[in-house]
Amino acid sequence: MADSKIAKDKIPELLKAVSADYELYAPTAEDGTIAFRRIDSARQATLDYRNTAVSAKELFLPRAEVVYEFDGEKFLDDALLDQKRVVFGMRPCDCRALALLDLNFDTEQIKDPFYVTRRQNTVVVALACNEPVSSCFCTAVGSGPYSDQGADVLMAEAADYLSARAITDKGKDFMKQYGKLFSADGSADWKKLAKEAEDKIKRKPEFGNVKASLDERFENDIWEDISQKCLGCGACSYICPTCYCFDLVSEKTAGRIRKVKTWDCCMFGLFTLHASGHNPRPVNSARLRQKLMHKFNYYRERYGVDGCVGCGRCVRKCPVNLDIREVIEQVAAAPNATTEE
Amino acid sequence: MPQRKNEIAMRNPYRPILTEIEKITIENEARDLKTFRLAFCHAESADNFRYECGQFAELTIFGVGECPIGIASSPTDRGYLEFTVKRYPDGLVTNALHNCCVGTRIGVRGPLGNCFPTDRMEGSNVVIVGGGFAFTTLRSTIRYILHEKNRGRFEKVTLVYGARSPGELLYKQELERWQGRDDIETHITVDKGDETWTGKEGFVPAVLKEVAPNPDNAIALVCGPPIMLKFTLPVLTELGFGSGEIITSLENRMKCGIGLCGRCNIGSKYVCKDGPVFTYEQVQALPAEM
Amino acid sequence: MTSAQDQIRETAAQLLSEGKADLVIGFSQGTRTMRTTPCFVTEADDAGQLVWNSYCSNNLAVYLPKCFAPDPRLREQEPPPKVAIIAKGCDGRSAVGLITEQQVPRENLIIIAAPCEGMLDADLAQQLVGQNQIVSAAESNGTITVKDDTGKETKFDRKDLLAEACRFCKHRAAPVHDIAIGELGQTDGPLAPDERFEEFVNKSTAERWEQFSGELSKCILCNACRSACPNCYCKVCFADQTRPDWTGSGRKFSDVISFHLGRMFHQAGRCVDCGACVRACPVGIDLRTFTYRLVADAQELFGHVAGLDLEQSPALRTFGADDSDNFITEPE
Amino acid sequence: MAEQNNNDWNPKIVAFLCNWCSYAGADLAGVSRMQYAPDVRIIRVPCSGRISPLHILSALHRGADGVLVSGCHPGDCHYISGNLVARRKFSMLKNFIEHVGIEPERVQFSWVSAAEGARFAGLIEKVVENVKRIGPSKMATVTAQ
Repeated sequence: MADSKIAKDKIPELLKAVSADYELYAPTAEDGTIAFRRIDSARQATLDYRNTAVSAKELFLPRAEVVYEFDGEKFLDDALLDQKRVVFGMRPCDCRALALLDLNFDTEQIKDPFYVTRRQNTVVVALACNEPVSSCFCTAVGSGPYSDQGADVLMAEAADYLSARAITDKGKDFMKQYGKLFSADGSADWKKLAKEAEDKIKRKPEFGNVKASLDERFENDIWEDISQKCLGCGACSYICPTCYCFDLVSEKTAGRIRKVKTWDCCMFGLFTLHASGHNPRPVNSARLRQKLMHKFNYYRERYGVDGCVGCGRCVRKCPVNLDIREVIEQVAAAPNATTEE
Repeated sequence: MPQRKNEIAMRNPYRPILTEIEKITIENEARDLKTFRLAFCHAESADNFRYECGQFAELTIFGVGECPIGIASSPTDRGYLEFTVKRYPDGLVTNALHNCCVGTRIGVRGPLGNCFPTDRMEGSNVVIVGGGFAFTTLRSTIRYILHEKNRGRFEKVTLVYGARSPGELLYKQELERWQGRDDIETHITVDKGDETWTGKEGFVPAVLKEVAPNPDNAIALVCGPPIMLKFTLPVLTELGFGSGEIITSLENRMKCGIGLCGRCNIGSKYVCKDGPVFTYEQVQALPAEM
Repeated sequence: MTSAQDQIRETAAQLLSEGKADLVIGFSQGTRTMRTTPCFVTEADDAGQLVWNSYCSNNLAVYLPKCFAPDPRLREQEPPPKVAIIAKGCDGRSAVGLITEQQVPRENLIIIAAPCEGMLDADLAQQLVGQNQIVSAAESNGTITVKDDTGKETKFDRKDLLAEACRFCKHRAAPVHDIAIGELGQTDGPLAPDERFEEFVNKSTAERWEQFSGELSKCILCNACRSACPNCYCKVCFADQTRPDWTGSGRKFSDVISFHLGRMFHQAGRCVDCGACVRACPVGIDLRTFTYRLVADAQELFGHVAGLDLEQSPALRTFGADDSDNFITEPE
Repeated sequence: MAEQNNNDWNPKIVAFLCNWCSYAGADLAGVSRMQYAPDVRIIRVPCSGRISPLHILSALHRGADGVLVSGCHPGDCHYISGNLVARRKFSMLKNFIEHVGIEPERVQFSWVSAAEGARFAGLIEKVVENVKRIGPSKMATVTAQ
């Protein structure tokens, strides 16, 4: 399908039409924060944003969701999402994160029905990124400001219009459904736009050999050094679009027992604590190592890709400016024999 | 019933099946080890729950929580499941479970994880080494092997099992029955006996060395506390067992039990999904984070 | 006259080379504009990494309990290290609090008081600049000139970029210190009246609840506020306890509220109003409007100001025979 | 919820009473056959000093419409100073929860001695009346925006 285009001033009309047919989520600016919120007549989307403070992961993996409800005799029907949704304006990094989450939650042997229904019922309309910020490093992890992975439709902002390209069948259906709002000739110079955007990413950390360098440095004093400043909070994980680790917690209220799946974080000391008191990762350094290993070593080992999309949120929001780009470089530069002799 | 617009034939992997505690056996003197026999509440779940030796299940105390426990009954035991659970003072679920009485509803999610390689063990001598309460899935395996339908598939079976004291040995009546059989060689030992104890005294590795099972055409299954493993594995290696022929079972804190929640990994391997059964060779390749 | 930064470097190098300190906790250049990052110097040769500027916002006292906590991997613990900390007023007050709460041995701690005129808030500057990203900032005579990625320059008065807690800081200098660097800042009275807090206090109960629950509805339960707080050193936080389970699964909004009320109130009489929780919050919750009540009340009700005095007991660990009874419900 | 007629509605109130004074006071009210509102669930604690603010917050979190904490009068503590330490905590907690917009009536404190059966009955009436006036707790029902 050829690219089509829509004038920027027609976007509100498009979103209005979409919100009549779908549950629509788009970036909005409220209380000084940009976040994906439900768009209805009372709320306007904004296109004037670099990226949202918190990733759109929450729309697919809610911070807490009930995975079963039991009344003491029988289980109630699973509360699977059955509305059709559109998420408009996700950046390519965040869309690619969905492709990475699919690798974990939607496998041949096992599927998380809650995640999978959310994915299936959601059309992801991505907006390519023309203005990466200084903390972005998507190009270092095999993505880019114009990556179309995980998106159903990718749009690119050019002059006074958006050029749109359907990526998946779901995207094609979406473009067909709203075709009358688009004009057929949407030929923007995507290559040139992508190049310009990529050139704006000034700091390009070298992540090519990160798996090998981590392999060689599991036992290494560098972890102790790097983790010293880490507070062990979950800010980086909770705003990360690819961090998916979760906890299952029981909840009991009158007559109802629920199992709740909540976000969790490998940086928390209790994450791996056994009932016996034994903890395989008893200190911060082991936990920070796990976090990096999971993203840049284990993920690649299991799925052939890094579990990071380079959105830079952790760089922006770390309370102590522990910069993952720098950490990877420091690990790679560390002498790789253990210092114990 | 209203039809979902987007019906997806997906099993909810977080939802347990219902069972009921049928029998509780206190296993040790310290009374912190109990065996729970669970009966399926629905006939179809009894048919669907097909497991193998070495697998585990997540047990749910409704409203309290869930914990992963190795299946102690044998696949040849039909109609019920058995789990031997140690109560830890800090363990939310194990405490609640120990407070349960016969008839309590327990949720079971499973069977989970991989299993002991009974196919590979076929036609081989089997050496089973267990210590303390890490004997549950080994018990399952012994019951399976000794079952009349299966015994012919395996060659010589040697068991070395030890506990701290006579009162801490699991499955005492069963051990006695096994000692009376001639198709399994049993060596039961305790670290320190009491006035009634007439059996062996000594640590498992030392007894194993003395028994010196022949490594030819043999597979060793070893489960026990870390300290026992640390000293037992070198003994087996010394006896000539290859690290691919030594098989053990690991544990870690788990939540989902199906490789999704990202908690129980050692290196890139999930204990819940890629394990809990690993060969010594595989364990040696894992990073030291256990 | 040498700059405070040079003096800090010299002092750190000297302490380390003379063996008076095993570790100096300070700041080094961050990877982002208008940011520094906590820095742990153990060799005199590395003291040159230390910086001192308007962006040294973190409360470094958060690391002190960790320096003296037992290492779970060791059977036999090593003797406690001698630690030096570069301290603003708030770091210093938190350190005093930790000493009085017996988390840090006084004899192993060297407090190096550094001059502080209030630290600047990079996020605030970015917010004022808008969507264009700040790429550099320069300070001269109380004016901050920031440049964004379009090349545009914006000038700010220093006081307009102060972090909120710094704007109302009453104790800029570490009240207890072993070494003083340069001219320590003024130690009495805030730079400005706390309008935001006053405005909140004057609202009706319903309005306050609306604002409180509105702010907390942003919470993602990442625990950054807890982890960034020097006072949060509990071995197992109440929020992580399972028996009893104080805060629920986190699914219900009341779970979130319970966590925050519990966490905040645990700071009663201990909070030094450093703003670490506010800065750490990735979703920008205005926690200070709520926690400041505890600071104000400790002073108002018991004349207690946390972290000024090594002999002082935490406000809620002690009592007075004539403490007020006016909150008591009397039957008719 | 707002439409509810508060007179027909029975609040759930949790009362933490110290073993030595207030619980004995409640006992006295009972054996003296004094009538008071039945909306209070009593939890006996060794001393008002035993009550952590978390207990109070937890009661609200789990759906209590009101919480009452009562101990010995200052100076009369069985443990000498338990209630004095408690008094500091409670006065700060009372201000704090009010500060964040929870009605001050939601959490109430009082001193009742073992001899004050009538005072106890009167206190319960007052506490229940106060809670009824402000209606059901919004803690349990509040949802994020």
